[in-house]
Amino acid sequence: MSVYLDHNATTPVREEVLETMLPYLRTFFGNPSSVHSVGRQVRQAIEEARATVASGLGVRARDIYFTSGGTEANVMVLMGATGTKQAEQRRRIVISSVEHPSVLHSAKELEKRGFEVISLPVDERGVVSLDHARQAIDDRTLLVSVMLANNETGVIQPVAEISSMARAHGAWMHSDLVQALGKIPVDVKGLGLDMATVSSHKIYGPKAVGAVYVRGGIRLRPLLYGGHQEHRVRPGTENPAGIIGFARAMELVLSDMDQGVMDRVEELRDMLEQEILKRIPHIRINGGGASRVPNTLNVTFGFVEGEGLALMLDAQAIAVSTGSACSSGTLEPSHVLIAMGMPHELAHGSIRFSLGRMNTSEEIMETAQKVARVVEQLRSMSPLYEDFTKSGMDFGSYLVKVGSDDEKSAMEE
Amino acid sequence: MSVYLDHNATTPVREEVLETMLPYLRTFFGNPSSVHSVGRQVRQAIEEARATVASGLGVRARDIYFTSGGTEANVMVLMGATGTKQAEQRRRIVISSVEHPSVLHSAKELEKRGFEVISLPVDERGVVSLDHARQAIDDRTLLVSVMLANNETGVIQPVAEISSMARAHGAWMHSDLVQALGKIPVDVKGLGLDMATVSSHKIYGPKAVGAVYVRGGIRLRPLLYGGHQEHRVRPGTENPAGIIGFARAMELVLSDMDQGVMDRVEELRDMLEQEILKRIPHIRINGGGASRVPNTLNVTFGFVEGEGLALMLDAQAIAVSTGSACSSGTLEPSHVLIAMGMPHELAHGSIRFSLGRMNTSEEIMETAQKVARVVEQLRSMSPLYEDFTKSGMDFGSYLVKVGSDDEKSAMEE
Amino acid sequence: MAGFDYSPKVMDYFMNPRNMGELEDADGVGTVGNPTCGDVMRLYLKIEDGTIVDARFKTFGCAAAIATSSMVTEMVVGRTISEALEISNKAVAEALDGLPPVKMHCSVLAEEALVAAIEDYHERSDGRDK
Amino acid sequence: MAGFDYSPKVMDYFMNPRNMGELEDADGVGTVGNPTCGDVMRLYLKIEDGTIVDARFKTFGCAAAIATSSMVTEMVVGRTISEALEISNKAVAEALDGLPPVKMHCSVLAEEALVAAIEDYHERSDGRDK
Ligand SMILES: Cc1ncc(COP(=O)(O)O)c(C=O)c1O
Ligand SMILES: Cc1ncc(COP(=O)(O)O)c(C=O)c1O
Repeated sequence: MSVYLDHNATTPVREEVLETMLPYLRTFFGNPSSVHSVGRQVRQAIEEARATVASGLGVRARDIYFTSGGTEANVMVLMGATGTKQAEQRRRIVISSVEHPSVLHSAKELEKRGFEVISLPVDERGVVSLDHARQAIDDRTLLVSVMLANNETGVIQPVAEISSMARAHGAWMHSDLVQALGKIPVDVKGLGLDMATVSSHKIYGPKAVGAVYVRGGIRLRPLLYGGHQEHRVRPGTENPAGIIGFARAMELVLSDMDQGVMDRVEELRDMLEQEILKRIPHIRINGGGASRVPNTLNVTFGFVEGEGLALMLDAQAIAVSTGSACSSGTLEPSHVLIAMGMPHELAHGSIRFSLGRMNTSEEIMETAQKVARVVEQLRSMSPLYEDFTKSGMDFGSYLVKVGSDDEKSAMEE
Repeated sequence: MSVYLDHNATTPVREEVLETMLPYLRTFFGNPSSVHSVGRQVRQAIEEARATVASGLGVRARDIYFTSGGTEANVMVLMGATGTKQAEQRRRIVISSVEHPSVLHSAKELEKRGFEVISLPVDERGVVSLDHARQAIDDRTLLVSVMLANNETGVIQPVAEISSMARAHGAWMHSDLVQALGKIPVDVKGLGLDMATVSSHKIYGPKAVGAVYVRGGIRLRPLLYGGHQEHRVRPGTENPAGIIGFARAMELVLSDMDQGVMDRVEELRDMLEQEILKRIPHIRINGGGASRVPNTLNVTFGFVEGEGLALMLDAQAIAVSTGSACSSGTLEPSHVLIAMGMPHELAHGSIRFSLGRMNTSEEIMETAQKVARVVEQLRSMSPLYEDFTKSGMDFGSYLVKVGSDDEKSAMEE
Repeated sequence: MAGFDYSPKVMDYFMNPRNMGELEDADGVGTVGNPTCGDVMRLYLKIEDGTIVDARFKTFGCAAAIATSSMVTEMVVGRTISEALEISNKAVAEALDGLPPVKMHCSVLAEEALVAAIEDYHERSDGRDK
Repeated sequence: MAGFDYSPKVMDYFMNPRNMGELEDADGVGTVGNPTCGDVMRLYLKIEDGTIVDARFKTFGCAAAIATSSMVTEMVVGRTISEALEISNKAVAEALDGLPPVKMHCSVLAEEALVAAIEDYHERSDGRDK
């Protein structure tokens, strides 16, 4: 069995969750919209699941709409908000530069459709700039969307502060809670959110289920048209097994947190960080200076490239990621690390370790050892490392040099 | 156990299908976008499923995109086609008046956005008028969307004929195959389709999975934005268990059809029709004059209202539907029956029986008996029936009278 | 339909309707609703000395329509005409432990049927008085 | 990355790269690529009488970059310079049983590294001749 350290990409479905799903794949198969009891009993289970998810987020059940995942929920918010009456007057959307691609690319599309999109910068720790937020959010602002925890670095954003700026200007506030849920307490009301996104497969629930919270009174233009499901906000035959599994996963992950599971995960994460720092020179902990969710560790290993590193580790049964799984398939380095001011060369050499409830300290020690060995091996292959050692520079000055090279090459483009 | 006769609303997941899904809910839980082998093995299974679905439809694997169901697939086609370059010149959309709500309501939304939508009428059998199609489809037509089999009546549409009209004018042809797949042979190439929709939960697969076929070369504007999944045509973390179950269900339903399962279902459907006709006066078989898929029987029972009938049957463990499950939640009578020229009063009294592979002749006989008893009971409660019996009219003249009443009340509106 | 759930009481009055049928010697009959809309209710009242002594109904309509008309027949018996006229649609719905929002119009229809039957009674007695 | 799968041969040349390392007494060294783009290849050639007799590489880059540079070192040894210059990027990719489309640029880089190393050799020998 491999050591799985990619829980921010996805988590295994818990056995207890699967058990609540199976009856809805076997016995209770009716269409929840049907008039007969075969369907009605499924409808009832969905409504109970809605109540569970709502209570986990501290909101009203009727403000929760189930979706096919976090991506759809995010797109619903961005596209939906811009299809409202409010959007006729308010033409500005404010997001952060480290949002998930589903927010970033929706915003890009909205720019094409005539909205003004402002993408808030982050500092070198990965924290969204409150000064820039203050400048960007004005009375023409329709929607502000800032995630609570970043998927690549785990950095926690000052959502409550930004939310009060939005409120002061009558703008709607949305937050992508996908990576925060189950890792830190999430209080939708306390954060002052009008809308929020959650996803099941990041909290040990099934894939392709999520939910969007939309405060009563806000009527988003729907993405989908069809039957009356989810009050026409999200038509299409529901996914009862998925929804019921999601609700159970939510209950369990929140009670785990109450019972200190995340404290243990944090100890392991810190241990991994320390062990890597101890063993491997010329590295940087990304987001290390900010508050982070307890399970995430993002490290840049100088002079090596991330994909090679991840594949070598995979061959040794360690599963990690080079950034968000969703932006893989591209050759671009992580937009999150670039936004943090990291030169491209270094961004290419970054690895995300994201821990989960079942990881053990043995696994962590094994990982640190293997990472050290593989980094050494790849550095022995790296012409950049050869040049660096021959130069006699220290890593600090190297970083400065690479940074200025990067700026130059950006200017040449 | 109840007699389930609502297979057009949804079908139970076959045990063989569930078995192929379970490993992807238990063991192979990786994110298919991940670089490591935990994810890569899931990616591979999805690509195999894509090949299976494609070969079932006789198309290339790379032209199949998985969705969260038939609704999303239909909306993707309508909204997506109208976001292309072609749509700048071609502003007309042609649909039929008996499409699923996901097509109808998307078209309504497109009308709001400035497209011209022509909804083709059907004759009293429920068959789309080829004359009207010929008039409607012209060189300004962007997209024609006509379903292959109707969900409420089972009536099969002349898609191939309409498709050649579309081709002659350079318009794209889409067909919603959701209710045809597994019931009659479906040949995407033979039908001349550029795009097609299928859904898993109508063929004994899991809910909330579907696929859209989009011929290579057509680049729809996506509904969702985000990661690179499904070639960015449909981003969001995939539903591996759902997709794999869908593919298996497709294989099985097609091999069932080869082995004559649908012939047996057709015999049962015809038996139900005969038994009901034999036992109950004053009824009409909707779509009876047209070719229908073998499992569907839609009957109007004069003087009774459908919801009450369906609920009474449900109390006696017979599960049927009053129309499409998706348009329930409304008080409107079926748009399909109204399009067939049925007066509202009669449309309110219609029931859809949709059979499946596990129904038996005992169940059919039991159903016919119970329907007869319940119809009699409801008629004894019905003031309309009281008036009818006192009038001494025959049902034929009553239908004529109700029809003209209906036109009058429509004119008053 | 569906998308909502009926209360057990609605289901009971639908499955086992009280006072279903015709009253041959009714003193007032009211028919309201429109088959085009899917609901027609007919209420039969027997009235003695200004008091409703018997009531029956016939309904073409959904479960809620049948249950509300049945309920209204139960509620009116024993009341005087003016007391009966005070029965509101909300009272009928409440007596059934509530109705789904999309079905509230059924209780309105039941109230209207009652009013129509009483009007019919008044018309008939006016006619007889003349 | 991912979204594609490497051939077993690419994985083999990545995990067990042939000819990895420096050639201290190289006659030609070529470095191509840009760390900003995530790929840098360096090729070392030992050339005797116009024939490549040894080759080594160092690469900063993804699995495909490492595999293609390793493969090119194997392909050039024993060839004359002009034969080596005929090795196309496609030939390198084919020798690895193909590359995913998004990774084809790695084979281009490998070809460029070879050309750069040979140019370096020519420059050095020109210098020596002068
Ligand atoms: C922060 C964040 N938002 C949104 C998503 C998208 O959710 P899903 O994978 O359910 O589409 C993800 C996961 O990839 C995420 O990490
Ligand atoms: C003809 C037709 N098209 C589309 C759909 C929608 O598919 P889904 O239920 O997967 O959203 C249905 C099912 O309700 C249908 O019958």
